Amino acid sequence: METLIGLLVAAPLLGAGVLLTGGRRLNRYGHLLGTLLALVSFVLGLVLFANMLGKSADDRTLTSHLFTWVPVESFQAQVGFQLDQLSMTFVLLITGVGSLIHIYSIGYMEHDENRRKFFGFLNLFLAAMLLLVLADNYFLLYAGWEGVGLASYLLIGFWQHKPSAATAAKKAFLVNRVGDIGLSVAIMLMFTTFGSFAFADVLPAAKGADATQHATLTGIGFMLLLAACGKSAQVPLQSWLGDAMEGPTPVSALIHAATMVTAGVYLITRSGAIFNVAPDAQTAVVTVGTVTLLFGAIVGCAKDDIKKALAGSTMSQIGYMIMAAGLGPIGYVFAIMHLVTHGFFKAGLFLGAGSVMHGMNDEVDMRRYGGLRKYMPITFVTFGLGYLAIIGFPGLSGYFSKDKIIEAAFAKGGTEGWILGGCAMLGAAITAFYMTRVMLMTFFGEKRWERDAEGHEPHPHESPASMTIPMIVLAFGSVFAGALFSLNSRFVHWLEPVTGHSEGDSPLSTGAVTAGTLVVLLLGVALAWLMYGRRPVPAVAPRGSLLTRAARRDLLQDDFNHVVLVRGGEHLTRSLVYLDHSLVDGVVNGTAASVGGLSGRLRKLQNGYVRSYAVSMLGGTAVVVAATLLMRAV
Amino acid sequence: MNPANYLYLAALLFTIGAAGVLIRRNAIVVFMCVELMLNACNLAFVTFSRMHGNLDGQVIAFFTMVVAAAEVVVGLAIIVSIFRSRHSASVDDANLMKL
Amino acid sequence: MMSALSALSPATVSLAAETTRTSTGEAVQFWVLGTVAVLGALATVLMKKSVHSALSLAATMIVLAVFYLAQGAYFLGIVQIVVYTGAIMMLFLFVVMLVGITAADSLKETLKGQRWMAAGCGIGFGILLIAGIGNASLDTFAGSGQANSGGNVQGLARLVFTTYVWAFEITGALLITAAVGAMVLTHRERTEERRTQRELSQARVRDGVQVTPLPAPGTYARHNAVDIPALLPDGSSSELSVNSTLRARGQVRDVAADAMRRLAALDQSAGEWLGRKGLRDKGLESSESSAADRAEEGAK
Amino acid sequence: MADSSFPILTVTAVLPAVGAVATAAVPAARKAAAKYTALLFSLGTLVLALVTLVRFDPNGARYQFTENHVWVKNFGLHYDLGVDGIGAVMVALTALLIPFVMLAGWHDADPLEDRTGPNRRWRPTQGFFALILMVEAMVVLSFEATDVFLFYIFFEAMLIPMYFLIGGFGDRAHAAGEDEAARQRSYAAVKFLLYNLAGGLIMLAAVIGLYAATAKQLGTGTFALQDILNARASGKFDLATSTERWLFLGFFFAFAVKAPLWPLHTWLPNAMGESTAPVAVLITAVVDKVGTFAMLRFCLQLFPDASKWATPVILVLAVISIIYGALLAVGQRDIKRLIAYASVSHFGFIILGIFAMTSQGQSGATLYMVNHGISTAALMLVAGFLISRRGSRLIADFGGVQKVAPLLAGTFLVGGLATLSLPGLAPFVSEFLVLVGTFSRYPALGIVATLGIVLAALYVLVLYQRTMTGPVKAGVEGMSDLKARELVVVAPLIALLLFLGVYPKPVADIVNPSVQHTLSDVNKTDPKPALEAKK
Repeated sequence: METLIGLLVAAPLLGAGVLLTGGRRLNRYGHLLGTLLALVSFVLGLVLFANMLGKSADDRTLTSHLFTWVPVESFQAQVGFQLDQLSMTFVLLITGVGSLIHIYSIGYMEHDENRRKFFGFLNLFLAAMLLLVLADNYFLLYAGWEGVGLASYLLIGFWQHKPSAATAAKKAFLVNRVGDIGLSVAIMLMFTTFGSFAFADVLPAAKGADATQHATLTGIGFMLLLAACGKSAQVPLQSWLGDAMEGPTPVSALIHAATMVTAGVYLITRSGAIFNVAPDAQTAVVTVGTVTLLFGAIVGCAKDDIKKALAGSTMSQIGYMIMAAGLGPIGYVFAIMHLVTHGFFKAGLFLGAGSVMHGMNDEVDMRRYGGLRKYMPITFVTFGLGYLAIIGFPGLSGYFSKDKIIEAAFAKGGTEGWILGGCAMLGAAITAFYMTRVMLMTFFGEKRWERDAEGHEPHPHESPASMTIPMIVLAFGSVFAGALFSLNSRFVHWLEPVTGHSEGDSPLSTGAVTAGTLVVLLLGVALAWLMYGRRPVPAVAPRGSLLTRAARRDLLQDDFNHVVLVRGGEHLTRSLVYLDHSLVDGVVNGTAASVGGLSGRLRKLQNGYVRSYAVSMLGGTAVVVAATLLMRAV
Repeated sequence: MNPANYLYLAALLFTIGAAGVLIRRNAIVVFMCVELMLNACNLAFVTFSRMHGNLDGQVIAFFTMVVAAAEVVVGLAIIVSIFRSRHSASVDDANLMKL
Repeated sequence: MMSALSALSPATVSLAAETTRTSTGEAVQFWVLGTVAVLGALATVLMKKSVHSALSLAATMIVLAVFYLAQGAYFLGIVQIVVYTGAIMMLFLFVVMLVGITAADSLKETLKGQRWMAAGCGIGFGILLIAGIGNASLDTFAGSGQANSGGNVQGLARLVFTTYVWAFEITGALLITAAVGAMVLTHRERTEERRTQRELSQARVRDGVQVTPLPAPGTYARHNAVDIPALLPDGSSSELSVNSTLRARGQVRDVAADAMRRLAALDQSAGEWLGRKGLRDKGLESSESSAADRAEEGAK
Repeated sequence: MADSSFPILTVTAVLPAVGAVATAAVPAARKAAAKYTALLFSLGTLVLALVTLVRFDPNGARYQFTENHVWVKNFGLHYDLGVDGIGAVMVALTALLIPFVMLAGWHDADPLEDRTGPNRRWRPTQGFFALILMVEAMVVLSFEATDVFLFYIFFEAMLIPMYFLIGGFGDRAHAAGEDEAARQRSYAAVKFLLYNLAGGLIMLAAVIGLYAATAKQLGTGTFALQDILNARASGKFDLATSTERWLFLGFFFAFAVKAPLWPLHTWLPNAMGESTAPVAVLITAVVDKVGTFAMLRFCLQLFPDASKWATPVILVLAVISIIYGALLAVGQRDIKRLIAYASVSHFGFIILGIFAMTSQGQSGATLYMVNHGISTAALMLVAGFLISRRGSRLIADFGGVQKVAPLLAGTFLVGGLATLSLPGLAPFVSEFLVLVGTFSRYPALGIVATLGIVLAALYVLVLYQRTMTGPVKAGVEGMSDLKARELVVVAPLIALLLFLGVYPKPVADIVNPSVQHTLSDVNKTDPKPALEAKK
């Protein structure tokens, strides 16, 4: 069984290798190979899952050690895998959704001459993501962490001829790098504190750490949080996610909705043992999560670009997860649960959006949509189900997972609990608002599309089966997953051995929370309907309130980055280049120049007149004679 | 009289000769000054030989003369050929070493 | 000079041998001739014309020769006179002639500060030398008596052909080389074919300045010296007939005017003798008439 | 195997020298023959170096394959060769890179026209390859020399062929026109020479000083590293503190110039910018390594106390180099100069690792030397192909290359990713080791240095974005993709980067024992983890 874990990673890695080095001769069936290998690893995942279910809850953890990566004295980095329930969950999510999106891409990327490369990148991503969740130590996890970053860079910038895409890719990678500093520093701290960075050593040690270590652990916690912020697009490192939508839609669905962006949640959950003993770090996590959840939601309300709106929503949903993870043992499970359900419905929504764009000549402006439900019914239905799921319509998966998080937030207790809960509920309301807005602007109302730049009328049509089937599957997921998980809290028991779980004492009863959530939800929907459903949507965006305009610009966060970091950086580098030339180099050249000048003066003595040479000869002789006389005198 | 006076005389002549070499521009005169210096040396040699009462000093002076003769022959030849090419006997005009 | 001769006599030599001081005669001689030598040296340096420098150098050398003799270096003394003053200085004079006797170079210094530095170095050097001699321990004074006991020349010969024979041979080689070198340096190869008379005449005709041969000097004149230009039929003198060198040096003795005067005088006396008045004045006016008269006279 | 009678080290070093002579002797008309001769000799050297590496016994004596001959008895001058793990690896790296350099520069030195008449013997091609081989010989010898003066000789001698390589062979097409190009070339060459000579002379003074010190204390002066170390071990030889410090500074200055450490780095951008890409690789990947290597071998071993005394300053300078180099790389408009400044930053990491004086740091630094050699070679050579195609070094002249030459762009990206030390590629391992090693003793410096990885990502990605992505710029449309020869150059390097990135253990195992020796020389031990320290 252990060897299967290795294969799990190896299969897509092999695919990536073959597809990227294979050359054009693979163009014809490259995409099939990629999809096949994704499915292979999914099947392997299922096999392992079955095997795992066969065992008792306590010894479900599989480990397999492959080889020693970096052996330097006490620094022994191993390449080893650890498959426990948490990893298992992710493996299934990644390979499952991943396979679906591979299938979807076959249709979506049909007309792209680089389709083979695209599938190569997708496989690369799968491999890296699996490495991330299967690693048995932080160092290897770091490798996967950077690997997914690379894959996302390559995929966002897949259409490199578009400058916007290239820029977005670069931005994503850079912002992630900032996060990576956190992870690497965290690893160094672990190494210097525990002398190791393997889960097996660090986490128990963290549990057993005494007060003197807590400062260090808090430090590690903050660093891990920084890493999570980078990868999961949490404030203040969220700015890349919106631009990342430049990538092909399947990428947005897989990487920037379902899997990669949730790596931060995985990291925090995995490091729960550390956070549990570092309350300050936890508070920070919760704060970040809460802020992001509102931030993303607000941004999502203002975007007219359907993908960007969804991106905002992703941001805020992950905010939920991070917040839950920050709540400690009462939240981990629900964070992961929401992560999984979100994986389903958000992927579904993105695929739906992709399908819409596919039918609308890649038009992304929702103000150019409208009334599409007649033209693409399947998309409409699946998208609609996803919509209901995400706003937490009772009975659908979002309802279960999100409500649990809100409950947990209240269960934090004290004013803290109230604030968090309140924010969470507010977030739910806003979610309802902007998702309804997307829904209405896209599928309802009268058609607002017109001939595009090339001047041909878009003919909205339903997408091919290869695209619709995955959407349908995901729709199923987003409808039933929640119920499936929370039926006699199966999911909780499933994850408990890894993350631990404790029921907080909620000031509100479950019923109350649910009711409240439903109320705010209805409010949100109603408001959206008043604004976009009842009266026609203007084809060009109205100027809108100050908040709206700010939200359109990601609440000015980008502008801040641009002014402070980009501009400042440019000035810094330019002045440094100047200094390097004038100062550092100038000093050296100055010395050279002065020496040259001096010798130039001395050269004047060489006037070529034999008599003046004779004078110096005589002078020299005189000096010598004088010297000898003095010597004898002494 | 102390025979050392001869030496003083030699030193004086030598110095005058040296000064002449430095001051005069006419190559021939410069040459003469060189000869003067040589002679001064010879005088010193002879005086020393007398002081020490052996002839070695005189032998050296003799060799000096011979060498001086050779040197004069070649030197004057050079001057003549330079004069032919440059129509001047001034040492300052032979300044090909000048940068 | 007398004292110098006396210095030659073995008696004084032997006398000089025991004392560390020289005879008074030698002292006098030293002071007198020493002054001459120094003056000669200074003159060598300071004379404008190189001929004068050469001559004054010669003087100094002779004085040195005398000093050699006075110090018992008879051979050297003679050689000094024969070789140096006789041969080398003559060589100098020849070269001076070759280069141009009149080429007097100005003593004005052209190199900035050269003169001062020269003076400084020279004087400093001299002072150093003299100081050196001054505090050298020169108390030994053997005198040349012992050395010259077997005869100065023999003594030298013995040394030259025994101890210094190697140096002697080398010097010989040096001399040969020097002689050859001098020859090579001064010998000038004829680079272009010598021009034949034909070519010369053709050249003359081509640039047509003076087709005929140049007139010989002294023609139509009462003299036949080379420095007297020929007289043209009109009595004026022809520059061409005199060597260009003489012309360059302005050493042409022009007799044209003198000749005229004499002719006039001749005419007058002849007129008086013939008693012709009217003609006389005119005769003095124009040279033609006088020439005509002379023709008549010749006819007579 | 230390007693193996066959003088493999000498042969490894002499072979390329012989090759240089042979290549130079090839008649002017037979350019191809010259190239193949040179390539053949370099490959032979590679084989020997690999044999050395394989037969090196990590757990054996510290220096192996040693050859000891007295050279000049009166001056205690020895012809001592020997390699420890680090030396063996460095020799292997050098021998490995040279063939690639040659292949990459295959046509760089071809004369534009075959001259006839008086200068028909003009043979730039022969010269180019002969000089490269000469450099190889010198570098290998200075990696092998265990006699201080012997090392010094080759350390300086390698400047001469380098000087001619930089000044004599520039890019075919130059934005500023032929004459200006020549002017800048000679400027760069002279600058390179002067900087390194200055360093070298100061070192010479220190070398002589060391000799004098040994002569004073041991009676007979010696340059032999082993003698000195033994003498110090037996307590017979002990430098006065101030003397040791001065000597250390003398040595370190030379090495700091060679492995450019801020603020002595300014010769590198000129040299790398003006010379052809292969020569630039030669400079940064091979020649400069001698400097960092010598810090490990000579500074730390000969002057342990002084090294520890100077450590704080050096570490700060190193960190400055890292950040400063990266920032300047971001600000460059010229591809080659950008890579040069990136190298400055990387050398900062290497020096940081060396002077952190932890086994992670020093093993990391050694691995870094190897990996940086390979990664920079890959990046620079591909950049060279790019430049030769476009005839310009300015980033602004490129754009959208990936559209017309995807393979070129791909390899360039891989090289770039290696440069920004992406996990899975070799430099990541070494960089992380250096960082950990530094962090475990100087946390603050470690964190500041970590900022370097963001800046690295910045300059690499900006470079890639501006040159490769976006719409196809004018002048780029006709660009051809990598040719077979160029692929042969790049592919193995990339393969190597991947291999060493995933499985650096073989190299690490060879290096580690030597690093332990060095650490014991400076008697430092790794700091214990906080938890264990308490227990």
